[in-house]
Amino acid sequence: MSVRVLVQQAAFDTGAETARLSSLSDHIGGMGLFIGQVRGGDGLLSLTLEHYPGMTETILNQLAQEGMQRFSLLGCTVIHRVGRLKVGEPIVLVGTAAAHRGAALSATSFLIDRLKTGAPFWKKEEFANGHAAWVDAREEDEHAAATWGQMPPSSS
Amino acid sequence: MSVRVLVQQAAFDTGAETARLSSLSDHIGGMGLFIGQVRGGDGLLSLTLEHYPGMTETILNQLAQEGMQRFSLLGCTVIHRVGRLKVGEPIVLVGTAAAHRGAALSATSFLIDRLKTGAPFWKKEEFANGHAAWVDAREEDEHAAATWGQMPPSSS
Amino acid sequence: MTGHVNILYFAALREQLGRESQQVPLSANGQSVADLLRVLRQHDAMLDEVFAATPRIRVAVNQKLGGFDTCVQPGDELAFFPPMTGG
Amino acid sequence: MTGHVNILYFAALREQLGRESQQVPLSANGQSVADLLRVLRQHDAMLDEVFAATPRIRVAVNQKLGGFDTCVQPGDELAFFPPMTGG
Repeated sequence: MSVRVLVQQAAFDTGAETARLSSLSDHIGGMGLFIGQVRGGDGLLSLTLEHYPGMTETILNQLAQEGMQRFSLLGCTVIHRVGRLKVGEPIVLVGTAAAHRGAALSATSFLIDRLKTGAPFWKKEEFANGHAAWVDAREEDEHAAATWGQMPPSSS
Repeated sequence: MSVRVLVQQAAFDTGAETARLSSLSDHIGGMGLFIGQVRGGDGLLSLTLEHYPGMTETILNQLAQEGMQRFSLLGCTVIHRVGRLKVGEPIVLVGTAAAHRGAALSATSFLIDRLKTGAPFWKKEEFANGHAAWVDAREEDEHAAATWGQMPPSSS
Repeated sequence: MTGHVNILYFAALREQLGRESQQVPLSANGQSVADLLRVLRQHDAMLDEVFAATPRIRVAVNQKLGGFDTCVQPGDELAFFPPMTGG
Repeated sequence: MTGHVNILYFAALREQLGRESQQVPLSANGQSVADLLRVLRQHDAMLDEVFAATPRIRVAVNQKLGGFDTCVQPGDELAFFPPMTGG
């Protein structure tokens, strides 16, 4: 399968995911990867990722398929973790494989931009002083997603 | 060291390189990676990568430092292989770490675009029918590099 | 045709309401999400308070993002949640 | 002041010339890469032929990309090569 979508608590193996993408086709010339991790600062200890089971997988699969078509990808991987993740831990991996680097890198940006505001995940921050708060959506993330155009209405 | 530049015959370990970048700072929120590999087709068997020892390392280090400054990176890795590489084998890894995804992904594009036409590597293709030929520089690669502006004159 | 709809709440909404789901009866066809929500808020002071205090609530109907004008059918799964913050 | 410069050739140039480097005497200061190359081509028919047949040759002086108007000093390392094709 050229599309791989996972929502899981466990960490992922970037080396293995890259090897899987790489082996999908002899016609791959470039792979793009983005890995998001919990950024520290201001006493942050951890993030807890909540999601909408079922809908999350559906949305991520639609997004991956849209990326495959839009950028003529030869392969694509989206892995998103849920649960409690400490500062420095990986949250998300987006990987793309294409004949040429431009498509792979553009598709990587597309997938992570769209995922940020279009997939049902929510982050709660927990700080060293005991304070905890849900992360507000960032307007710039919504702008970034919008630059790729509207998500086409999915047939259900 | 936040900048890591290697020119080597051996394969690289994408998982280990990602882990190294990830561990450089608690303030990393995103990492971008590009991996180029030998694209098959038209009976291609292998590429042989020639380089200019000494100058290659200098140019790649300058490029990495420019990327660090331009995109406020927290870390950056450029590994380029030389010698004979078969179809499907990895050629180059570019990795970046930044506080936010936009900087990491832009820097990844910047580094690979500039590396393509600005570092002293040359590729020779070898085909199943015995034909062998040096790869011509692609005009679109030169345009891609030029979109990032001129390489500033390095002080020597 | 009568029945019910299952409503899910996520993230800050779930926490503030102190519940992650509830079943509500749906007696008539042709209701929109907004119609249903108006009735629910009239009968549930806490829900009314939390929804009034939370800007930009999103809705999904049968796990598909929709508008508050989406028509609700018996058996549907509705979900309310704040703007998504993945990645 | 006299001396020599070391010249390196890479990729297709190296193959066509059948050599990867050569030392050439440099008798006077103030010569540019173009000046030096003109003299070399006058005395080396093969070099002349290969350079004439190869478009867009690049030059590096002391491992730094330069123009053909770069001034050459005794002890310098020059390198000629086709457009680079890394990545």
